[in-house]
Order: sequence, then C-alpha cells, then structure tokens
Amino acid sequence: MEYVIEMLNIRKEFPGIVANDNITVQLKKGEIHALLGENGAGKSTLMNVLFGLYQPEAGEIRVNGEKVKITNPNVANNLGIGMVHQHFMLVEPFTVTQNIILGSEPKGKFGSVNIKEAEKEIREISDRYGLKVDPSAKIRDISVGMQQRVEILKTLYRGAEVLIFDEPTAVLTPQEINELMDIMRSLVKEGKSIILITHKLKEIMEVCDRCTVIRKGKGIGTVVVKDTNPDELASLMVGREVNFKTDKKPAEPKEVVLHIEDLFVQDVRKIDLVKGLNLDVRAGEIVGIAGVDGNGQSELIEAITGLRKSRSGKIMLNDKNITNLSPRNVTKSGLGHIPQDRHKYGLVLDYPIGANMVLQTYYQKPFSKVSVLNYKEIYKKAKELIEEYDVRTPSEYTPARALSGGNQQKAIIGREIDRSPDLLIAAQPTRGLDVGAIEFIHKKLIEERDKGKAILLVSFELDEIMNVSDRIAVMFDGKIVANLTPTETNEQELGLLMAGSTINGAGDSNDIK
Amino acid sequence: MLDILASIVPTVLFFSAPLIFTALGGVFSERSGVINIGLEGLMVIGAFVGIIFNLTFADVFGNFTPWISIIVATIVGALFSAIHAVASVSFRADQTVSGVAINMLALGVGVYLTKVWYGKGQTDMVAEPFNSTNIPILSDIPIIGPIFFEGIYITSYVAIIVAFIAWFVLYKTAFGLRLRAVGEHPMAADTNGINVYKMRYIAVLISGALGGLGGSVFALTIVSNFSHSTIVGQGFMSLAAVIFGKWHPLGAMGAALFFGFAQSLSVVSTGIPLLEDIPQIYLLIAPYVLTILALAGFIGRADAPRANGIPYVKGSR
Amino acid sequence: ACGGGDNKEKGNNNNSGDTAKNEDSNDFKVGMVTDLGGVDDKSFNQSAWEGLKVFGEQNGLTEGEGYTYEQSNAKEDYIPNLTRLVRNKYDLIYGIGFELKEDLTTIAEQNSDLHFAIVDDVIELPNVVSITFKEHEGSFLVGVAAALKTKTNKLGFVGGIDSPLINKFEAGFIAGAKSVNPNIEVDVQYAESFGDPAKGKLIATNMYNNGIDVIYHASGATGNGVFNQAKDLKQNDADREIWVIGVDRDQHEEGKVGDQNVTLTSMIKRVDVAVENVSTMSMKNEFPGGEKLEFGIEEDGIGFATTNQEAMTEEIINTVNEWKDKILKGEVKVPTTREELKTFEEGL
Amino acid sequence: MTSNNRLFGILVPIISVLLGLLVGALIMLVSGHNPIEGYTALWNGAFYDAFTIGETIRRITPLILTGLAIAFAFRTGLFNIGAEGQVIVGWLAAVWVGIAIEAPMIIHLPLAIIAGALAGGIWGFIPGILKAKLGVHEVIVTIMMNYIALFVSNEIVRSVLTEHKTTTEKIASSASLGSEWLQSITFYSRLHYGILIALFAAAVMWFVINRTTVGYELKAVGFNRHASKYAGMNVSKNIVLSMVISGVFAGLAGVMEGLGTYGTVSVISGFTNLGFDGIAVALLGANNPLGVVLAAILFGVLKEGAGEMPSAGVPTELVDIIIAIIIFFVASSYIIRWTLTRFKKEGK
Ligand SMILES: Nc1ncnc2c1ncn2[C@@H]1O[C@H](COP(=O)(O)OP(=O)(O)OP(=O)(O)O)[C@@H](O)[C@H]1O
Ligand SMILES: Nc1ncnc2c1ncn2[C@@H]1O[C@H](COP(=O)(O)OP(=O)(O)OP(=O)(O)O)[C@@H](O)[C@H]1O
Ligand SMILES: [Mg+2]
Ligand SMILES: [Mg+2]
Repeated sequence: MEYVIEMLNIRKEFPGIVANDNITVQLKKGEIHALLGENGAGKSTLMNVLFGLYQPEAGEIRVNGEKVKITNPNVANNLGIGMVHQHFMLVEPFTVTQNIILGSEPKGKFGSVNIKEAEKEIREISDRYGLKVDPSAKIRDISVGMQQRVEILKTLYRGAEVLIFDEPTAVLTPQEINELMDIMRSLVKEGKSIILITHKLKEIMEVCDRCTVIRKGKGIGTVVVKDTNPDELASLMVGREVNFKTDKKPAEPKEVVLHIEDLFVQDVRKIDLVKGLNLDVRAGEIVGIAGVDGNGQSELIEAITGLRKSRSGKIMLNDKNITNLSPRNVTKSGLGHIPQDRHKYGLVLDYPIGANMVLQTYYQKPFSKVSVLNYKEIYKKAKELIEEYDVRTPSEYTPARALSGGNQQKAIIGREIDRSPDLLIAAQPTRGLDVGAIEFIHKKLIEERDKGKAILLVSFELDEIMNVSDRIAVMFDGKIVANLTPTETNEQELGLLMAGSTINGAGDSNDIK
Repeated sequence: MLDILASIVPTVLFFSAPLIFTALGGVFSERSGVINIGLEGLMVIGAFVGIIFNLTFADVFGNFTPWISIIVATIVGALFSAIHAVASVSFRADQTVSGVAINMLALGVGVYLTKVWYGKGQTDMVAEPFNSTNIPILSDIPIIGPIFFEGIYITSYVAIIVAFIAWFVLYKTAFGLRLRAVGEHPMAADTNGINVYKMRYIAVLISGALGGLGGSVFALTIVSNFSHSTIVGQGFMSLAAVIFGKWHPLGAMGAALFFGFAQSLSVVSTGIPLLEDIPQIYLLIAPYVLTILALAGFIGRADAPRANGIPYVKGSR
Repeated sequence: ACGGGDNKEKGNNNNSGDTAKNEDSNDFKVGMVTDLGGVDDKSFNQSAWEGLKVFGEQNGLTEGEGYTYEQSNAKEDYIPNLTRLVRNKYDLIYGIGFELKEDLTTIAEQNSDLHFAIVDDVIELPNVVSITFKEHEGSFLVGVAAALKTKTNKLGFVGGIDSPLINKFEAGFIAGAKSVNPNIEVDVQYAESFGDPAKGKLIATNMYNNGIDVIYHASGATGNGVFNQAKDLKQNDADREIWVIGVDRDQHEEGKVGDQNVTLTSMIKRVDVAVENVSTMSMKNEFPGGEKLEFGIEEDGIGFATTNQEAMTEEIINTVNEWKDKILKGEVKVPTTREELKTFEEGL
Repeated sequence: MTSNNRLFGILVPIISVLLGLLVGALIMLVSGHNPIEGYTALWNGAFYDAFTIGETIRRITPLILTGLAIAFAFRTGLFNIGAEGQVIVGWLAAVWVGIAIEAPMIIHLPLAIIAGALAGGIWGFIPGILKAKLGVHEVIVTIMMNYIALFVSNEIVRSVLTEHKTTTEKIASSASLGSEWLQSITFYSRLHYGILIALFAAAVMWFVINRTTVGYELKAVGFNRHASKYAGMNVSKNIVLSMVISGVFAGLAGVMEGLGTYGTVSVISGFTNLGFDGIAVALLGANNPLGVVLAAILFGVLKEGAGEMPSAGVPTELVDIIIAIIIFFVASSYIIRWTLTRFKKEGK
C-alpha cells in the first residue's frame, strides 16, 4: 500500500502530561484523512510534530516510505508538507501577498522583493483552486474565511503535496464551510493529500475517506468512513454513547426580558453595522440569532453588553433602559455574557482560574469586604464551580492560560450561569469544542431556560441554532429579517434567508416587529 | 525669515543627527520584537569608543580619523549589544530589564576604563573631530543652498540617507519583511521557516551598531571628549523618537528632527523680537511641552509591533 | 571576605595603628572633598588638588595619609566623604565648591575641634574658614580683553546655571567690556546645566551666527560645546575672527585647531594658591578660623591667561594690566550682581 | 514543582549576586587591582561602623520608594520612566511646605509629606490621563515630564522660594524627618525616619496589589485590557490611578530627600538618578514589594560601599558594572534555572 505520510508509534510528552502516547497515523496519497478526538486528546500536538514544530520523544516519521527527521518547519516545507494552523499564522498588518511569500520571497531589483511577480503567481494559484483571494488586501481587513484561504495559499505557494488542516471549520460560517469542502475536493483531485482535524462528524462523513481516532493521547484506531456512522465515531472518541439531538421540553415564554428598539450601532470605522434592529427575548425561551458573520452580530452583542456605544435606539433589560450604560451597570442590571472571543474578553489568562471565576463579582460580598479580597471565599466558590462544570484543571490556583480551550470555555460558562442572570447572551459558546463538551453546554443552556431565564444564542452553526433555540431570528445586513420556529423550518430556508433573499410568510410566526 | 531658517537648519541637523542614528537602531530592534531601552548605553559606548579611538589614532589616520572612529564605534556598539541580544533572545530575559542593565553597564565600563587608562574621569579633547562643510555644488543653489548645504556636518546627511536606507531595507526587502514579521507574529514567521532567533539577533546587533554610531557622532560633532556626562538622556530621547515616529524609520527621523527643531527654536528665539520677552523658563521647557502637545494633539495612538517585548519560546502557545 | 574573629581584631588594630603612626611622624593631615566635577575636572577641583599636592610635597607628607582627596559622584556622597576624613582624624578638611556648603556646615558643627575650609561659599562658624574668589575681577579683565579683540562690538556670555555665583562672572565681564567701549553689546545666555555640551553648541552657533565674535563661558562641560563650535568655524575659515574665553583655569588646550587656537584668554582662579596658603596657615597654628578670605587680583588668587600670544597682543595685555592696576588701586569697583552692574553702567 | 520554584526563587538571585561579584573581581584583577582590597573597601564603605550603616540605610530609603513606584506601574502594564521627575516635584513641594508653613510637628510633617506625595501624584496623573484618554504612549510623556520637572523646579527655587539663590533655607524642624536620636546612635549620619515610611509604603503596596479589589483590578487591566472592560472595570480610571499611585510613591522618594536627607531643595544641573535607579530596583525585585525592598538594599549597599573603593585604587564605577551584571543574571534566570536543573539531573 502506498502511503505519502506515515507517523509510527509517535510519543510526545509535555511537563506532566503525555500528549501523544504511541500514536500511529498513515496517510494515503490522494485521500482526505480525518483526525478525531476530544479536546486535549493530542491532535494538534501530533500534527505539530509532523510539521516540525515539536520533536517527538519516540516513534518515526516516513515520507513516501523514506524515514525522515523533521527538525523544523523548513524541513517540513521542503518535504512538501504544509499546515493550516488552528490559530492562524498570519501577520495582521501585512498584505495577503506578503504573508504568503514570507520566507521564500522572489527577488527584484537592488535586493528588493518583487511583489508584482508574487502577486501574479498567487492570483494564478488562487484561480486554479477557486480560492478567490485578493492578493493586495491587508489581512486585518479580510474575513476569517478569507484568512483561512490565505493559509491554504501559503502551503500551495510552497508546493505542498500534503496539507494539514487543524480545525479549519471551527471559525467558518456554513457557506464558508461548504466552499472549503469544495476547495479540499479540488485539492485532492490535483493529487494532494489532506489530513483534516475537526470536531464535526458531519464534515467527516461528507468529505473524508478514512478517520483515525485519538482518545486521551492514545490512538484508538483507523476506520473507513463509508463503513461507519456518526454515532459510532462519537462513541469511539468519547468512550461512551453521545446524545446529538438535545432533549428538551417545549418552551414556556413569559414576560419580555430584553427589548431592543430601532437600534443603530457603528463599528470602529464609523460605519453603521446594526441598522435599525428590533428584537424581543422573553423569560423562559432561547432565541437563536442565525446569520453570516459580519452582518452586525458582534456589534449587536457589544451594544447590549455595554462594550460599544450605540448611535441611536433603545435597549431595555427588565424594563430598565440600559442603552449606553457601562458594562458594570449592564451586568448589575441582570446580564450574563459568554463572549465570542474567550481569550480576548472572557479570561485574564495570567490570573489563576480561581480568580477568573469572580471576574465580575470580586467587589461584592462575600468575595470582598470594604475592598479587601477574601481569598477563602473566592477559591471556595471557584472550587464549587470547577466541580459543577467539570472544568479539568490541576487546581483552582492554576493560571487560566494553562487550561485547554474547552476547559476555559466551561469555566466561563460556569461563571456566567452561576450569577443567575435574567438574560444570558451566549456567543459561539461551543466553538472549537468536542461533541461531549458541546452536549454538556447545550444541556446547561436549556436548564437555565427551564429556570425561567432568557437566553440569546448567537451562533454560526446552523445545527446548534436548530437544536437549541426555541425561536430563530435571522440577522442580515444589520437587521432581523425573519423570525422562525425551528420545527417549522429547515437549513435550506435558513441559508437562503441568511444570504439576504426574502421568503413569503417568513416573520409572521412571532410577535417581533 | 530666511535668515532664521539659515541659522536654524544647520543646528537642527547637527543636534538631530545622533538621535536619528540611534532611533533608527531602536526601530530595527523593536520592529523585530526586542524592546531596546538600552539605547542610552549603546550611545555611551559609541561615544566612548569614538573618542578613545580618535585620541589614540589621530596621528596614524590624520583627516580620516573621525570617519574611522565612527566605524569602529559602530562595530563595537554592535558587539556590545550582543549582550542584550543573548540575554533577551536566547536567555529569555525581560527585555526592559536587560536594557536597563545595558545602560548601567555601558556607563560603568566607559568611565571605569577611562579612569584606568587615563587616570582621570574624562579624556582630553580630540584633535580630529568632525567639521562642518559647505557641500559642493548644492550649496550654490540659490535660497536652498545657503539654508541646507552651508556649514553642515556630512554626518547629518549620512543620518538622513541612512534613514531612507533603513526604510528601504525594512519595507522593500525580504530581510525587512522577515524582520517585521518576527516582531509581529514570531510563530507565523517560524512556521514559514524563518529563524526567529537569528532575525532578532541581527536586529539587535543593528540597533547596537546604529546606537554606537549615534553616540560617536554625538561625541565627535558636539562634545569632543568623553566623560560620565557626555551622554545624558540622548538615548532616552531617541527612544522617545522611536515611539513618536510610530516605529517607522522615516517617522523616527521626523521625530528626531522635531526634537532638534524645538531645541534650536528655544535657543534662537531669544534673538527673535517677538519671543524675546518670554521668560527663559518657558523657552527651556518648550521643547518638551511641544512634544507632549504634538503627541496628544495630532499624532495620537500608536501601536507597537505586536510581539514587542515578548521572548519567543519555540512551541509555546 | 571571610571574616573570623581574628580578622576583626586586626581591622580594629589597623585603625588605631593609623593614628598612632601619624603621631610619631609629621602629624598634620589635610584632606579635601570634591564636588561632582571630580578631582580631574580640569577646573577648580583639580586646581585645589594640585595646591594640596604642592603643599604635601613641600612638607614631606605622603599622599593618601598626610594629604588626600575624596571624590563625590553624587550630592549624597558629600556627608559620607566628609565623615570619612573626620573619622581618619584629618586636621584640616576642605569642601571644594558651594554645593558642599550645607553638608560641611553640619559636619563642622559636629566637630568643633577640627578645622574646615569651604571654597566658593561662606560658612560662619569659628572652626571654618571661607575661601571665596573675586571672579568678577577676573571676569572684568577678560571682558576688557574681549572688548579690545572684538571687531563686531558684539560679545557673548554663556553661563551654566543662572545663580549668584555665575552672575558674578556675568556682571564682571560686561562691566569690563563696557568700560572699554560702552557701545558694546553682550548677549547673555544660560544653558541651565553645567553638563550639556549640545546646548552649549546650540547657543554658541546662534551667537556666532548673529555676529558675536568673542564668547566668554562660565559653564563647565557645557563650554565644551562652545569650544567645539568655535573650533569648527575656525577650521572652515582660518581667517575668521572667532574667540572663546575660558574659565577657572587656562583653557588653551581646549582651543587648539591645527596650528591656530580659538582660546583668546582664560579667567584663572587660583584655587591651588588659596588651598596652599590656608593649609600652611593651619599647620603653623595660624588657622584663620571664622574668617572670610577673599582671593582677588591682589592676593594672586585671580588672573588671566596670556598663553595665546598671537591673540593676546602686547597691546591688549598692557591695557588689561592698566585696568588691573585700577582695580588694585580701588579706582574701579567691579560689580558682582546685575543690580550693581546697572549702577556701574550708569556711572560710565 | 512548587517547592522547586520557591527554591529557584531564592537561589537565582543569590547565584546572580555571587556571579556579579565574581565578574567584578575578575575585572579588578585584569585592570591591576587587588580584588580582596577592593571588596574590603566596598564592605567598609557600607558597614564600617554605625555611621556608614546609617548612611547606607539612608541611601536605601528613597530607592525603595522609586522602586515601588516603577513596580506599581509595571503591574498595570505601564512603564513609568518618569519617576525621576516625580521625585523632583515631590522633593520641591515637601520642602516648600516645610519652609512656608508654621505649625506644630503633628500637623506640619504630615502636611509636608502629603504635599510631596501629591505633587508626585500630579506628575504621574498627566501621563496617565493622556494614556487613558488619547492613547499617548506613557514612555514619551514621562521622559518629557522629567525635563519639565527639572527646569520648573530650578526656576521655582530661584524665583519663588529664594531671591535668586541656588539653595533654599532649611525646612522648619517641625517638618523634618530627621531625628537626633537616630543621628546620635549612628555618629551623626543622616539616617532619618523616612525608612519607616518606605517600608510602610512597601507593605501598603503589597496589601493593595494582593489583597484588595483595587489591586485585583489594576493587575487585571495590566494583563488584559479587553477582559477588564468586559468584566465591568473602568480601564481608563485604572490606568490613571496606577500612574497616580506610582507618582505618589516616587513623590515620597523626593520627600525623603527633602524632609529627611537634605532639608532643603537646590537648583540642580542634572537628574538625581533616583528615578532611573528605581527602574533597575523594580525589575531586580521582580516588581513585587518584598523583592523591591531587597533589591533596594542590595543596590544601596553597593552604591554606598562604592564610595570607599577608590581607597583601594578601584574606580567607583566598578559597582555599576557589578550591578549591571547582577541584573543580567537575574533577568536571564531562565538560563540559571536550566543549568541548575541539569546539575540536579546529573546529580541523580
Ligand atoms: N506547549 C505545550 N505545553 C504543555 N502542554 C501542552 C502544550 N501543548 C499542548 N499541551 C497539552 O497537551 C495536550 C494535547 O493538546 P492538543 O493541543 O494537542 O489537543 P487537541 O487534541 O488539539 O485539542 P483541541 O481539540 O482542543 O484542539 C493537552 O493536555 C494540552 O494541554
Ligand atoms: N493567599 C492567597 N490565597 C489564594 N490566592 C491568592 C492568595 N494570594 C494571592 N492569590 C492569588 O494569586 C495571584 C498571584 O498572587 P501572588 O501573591 O502569588 O502574586 P505575585 O504575582 O507573586 O505578586 P506579589 O506576591 O508580590 O505581589 C493573585 O493575583 C491572587 O489572585
Ligand atoms: Mg488542537
Ligand atoms: Mg480546539
């Protein structure tokens, strides 16, 4: 059998943990090979070993049957291995072209870089694979999906034959995911081989040929995708049965908790991104906001939470006008917020995870009295939350930075729910999490709803929106363009609405203006 | 008005030139992600070497002495900054701490050696300093000629040319692209096969070279000897110029020229009728107040290179 | 640094031994504490130390035991340095420079059995002698020289820090210049620092640009910038008349440009003479405690340099000496402050 | 793991100091001096008797405070190079109140101290507010504020507090931190009660940073501005507050000099260096209060001891070299840890 890449019995240790314990993965030429495992199972580590960022303690790597030592990314590049990282490796102030040629620049006059030449070549590659990237745009000005294509272009520009994708779809919208799938198919058609890391079983079923499962650092085995099904994959990975369809009772909506009227919000460039938005969320219901990234969702959340000033309009929380109040006052009025960007907003990574558990409440009793902190109470609370929300951490004194993404997310969710806010805004609460963790978080959200709290869920995952919401508000171009009931709609209809086409009869199902 | 310009431009240029060199050094270092508050110390070393070499070899090299002196100071500055590079790149030292240590070390070594070699705390005056000249041809241009090309130190023009070269290197060459990438997102650079450590070493050495050059030019155009008070704050002013100029070579040059202009103005204005009666104290603090106002008023927010100050540890996240 | 009890004992013995040894030889000990300039400042600290050395050598004292100096690197070093000398039983202790006034006062009050001397300021205590100089007289003389030398009738004065002491230089200089020619203009600028050559050069550039051809500086290391600029102009145009007048000591060396020299003359302050005199008095048990000794032209404590023979022509020297005589005879009373200068000018 | 960390926490500084002294000894050897004599002199300079010990403590006092000032700002992610200027204005204001007011000590002294602290605070407020509201980089503003402080203070001494003199009169004894008792037990050193204020300030900083909601906020803002805003903290307020508190600490360092060491304020030609040395102290002390106190002690001892080194023929600058090397080693603790870990492994 012909393998382009063989990773045999790889072992990689970090201080105090064996991230990869005797794992074997073999990649056939021209296949898309999935790598599946819980958060922290060791997938990224394994791929970083292949890409030369880490050196394994044991095991061997073969490329086209030949044993190799990949000591750094340069070696990997030369062996035709390219990687699209989980966290993009792009220099924000640089242009697309600069990012792509970085490290292997075409030379021009007087030792300068021949940017024109490079742009031409990039345009060619872009066209060949249907990537539609503007070579002269700045990274910071383009969407996340575009940035990912730049990452792909980077590997292709270097002549990669094997592409590693580390959770490429976690940050993409459904449209973008579909486009990525097409791109991957065309890559394989051109003779490339792909390793794909993803938590989304649907994607594995859709594009992958085979799938290697990792659990807690150990290789569980490799299965042929068309011989298996999502349930089997999930239980292989978690080691137990997983419930995909979230069980829930019908909602019993009560009084309006959040009322938004004719809201306008600008972004940093002073352009209106929320344009006259109206929305109500009631106690005891989960309202899901569906929409393509960039239609004003972030600005809407920031306006409600007080992180951004709104230009005009009114936001009422529990009949209290909270428009343009400070975040502290909004929080006090009964808001909880699971932020979309957990590293930027959700946590002080250098604080112990325990100290992070009181990020909004440190100034209140019993965590402090007359401005003096009471660590005993703080860490008592932290310990409780860590247990209740199954945050896996060595101790409550461990810096938040040291936790895996999934566990960081669980900590944030625990903290926000525990304050028992009347309105909980959950933005992309399960991004990048494994199915087990997703299941857990969905359960928690529904529990809150059942306690009579109002929940506003913002997500790019249509599955999540359909599964968890009691009501779906489709957001397009800064406005709510449709109100739907999950049971009465389907992904197709949602997709169309999100893309801006109108459907007769949409929006009459509920009392939203 | 032209008179005032004609008298102010040369002073701006000689005052600013050392700051320009040193600030450019700071730009290279910080663009690669290594904070360099050791610029002051690098200038001290440059001044020390420039003067000592000049004193020692004036007889050997004659008219070329000042030029050879600044070249030697440039080389020694680069070597000296290797300490900062080793500490902050390889040993992952806090870069600010290392910079502070560079400042103390440079002054300590400079004065210590002066005392050991000369038996006193300050050297004699050099016999071969730089002298200002009229630039041939250019100084004959009407109006502009007398203002910009008469009585000018060539080193001042070298400073401006070096600023443009620095701009070209940083913004037009592969080396510059890599260097800036390393300062913004070292891991991205690393995954593209760029040796982050090597780039940072080179950048810090360049900053040492330019700092040494700046210090020696200061000593050989303005002071003429070396003592503990030869360089007092010029390095910090250069650091301010780096930030003022938003980490851009031409910006840093502009900022340094601005400082020179403000200083000259405060001296010249005692002779300008309108400004004559302003109490001395206002003129004294004017350059510093002006800088703050300029920053607050229209220069505004500037973002440092993203990875500035963060040691790169391979494989960390 | 491994100190057992043994070592400690020895240390103590050493200390008492020191005093014992001094008793059998010549037991007079004299020391000085420099100000921030340091003993090699090419200025009055250095001059004081030279005086002390001459005194020591003449009286067969050994350096470091019979006579010594303590260098101050920061203001806060004065007290420890003075105390070190007190502790080592020095009979006469100098504080060089007005900066030491406060600290020397404190120490002198605490040690009324020892003799002290302050240079450049006045302390009214019975065991302290105050040594000051009539810098205004010397400045007057170089002012005369400047007035005779200038072609443009414009002179410059660069001061270090605007203070009573430096104002004395300023007033004397202007008085001297205007005594020769009342129409002479003097531009006065202070750098607000004794250690900012860049500022010195900026000021000098501006002054020379404005037609000033002689600058008198009383500004320490700031003056380096003045010399630098003058030399640069001279280098470029050997015929141009550009002059600097040095201060405290003959700054002829600083003025060299190839075969030429821009140092016209220097106002010389003979701290060495004063130190030598006072030390001798003290050793002979004639210590003028509580007195205020003012060294001027008469006492040979103030003078001017004639090293630059080309520039300081016989004619100039003769005229300057005429004015010197007038001062000696009391015919001219040189002003010491700006107010006195005003009166003086009105009387011209 | 943790006990290991604690061990390293103690070992690294000790090894660094030893390495620093070792390099110092090598330098002395190479430049022809006797290291044993040199270090004996250094030791004597700092610990010879009660007087030197008193002076050493006195020198440590303001260093603790400037170290705290810079450390405090660092904790909020701000780099305060302006401690120098804050020291100057604190010094000026304290002495001003000390001179201008008559009141019983119980009112006068606290008032003078508060004035100094407040002045420092205001000097920190300006860069703080500019940073918070306009995003102006605090490093430039604080550098500029240093010069403004220097020149303005000189001008006030000259034109407001005195009639064109360089030093003010002494503060009233009711505003003095000095103590006859402390002086008497230390042979008239300038040791004053300021050391208690400095240590108290360190304790306050420790408490504020580690035990209060204010500290929780300040550190959070330093670590992650966005998360702090999300958590409802007022980021601008915290930036300003941090700079003000930092300025207050530095102002207090000035108070130590004004009300403790000197009792006067003078026209100065250059910076005191207390602020710049404070940067080194803060960083050596890992920005934590206990560390700052220890670093200030090390710093003060070496600097004070340096004064005695010329008696062994060694230039005082050697101490700067030694301190710089110690800082390098502490900063590069990673490499020391790494080496230690290797030794340990091999030992096993
Ligand atoms: N640089 C590192 N230092 C220490 N531990 C690490 C490091 N990188 C990863 N780990 C640990 O190794 C384990 C595997 O991490 P890895 O990132 O490979 O997981 P993953 O399978 O990619 O998870 P996810 O699905 O969340 O991306 C985790 O326990 C993680 O905390
Ligand atoms: N006694 C304590 N019990 C529990 N947690 C604490 C305690 N003291 C501090 N913490 C938490 O640990 C974090 C780090 O505290 P620690 O005191 O170790 O800080 P540090 O960075 O070492 O600074 P330092 O000790 O001087 O100021 C604090 O921010 C706080 O959240
Ligand atoms: Mg991963
Ligand atoms: Mg993940």
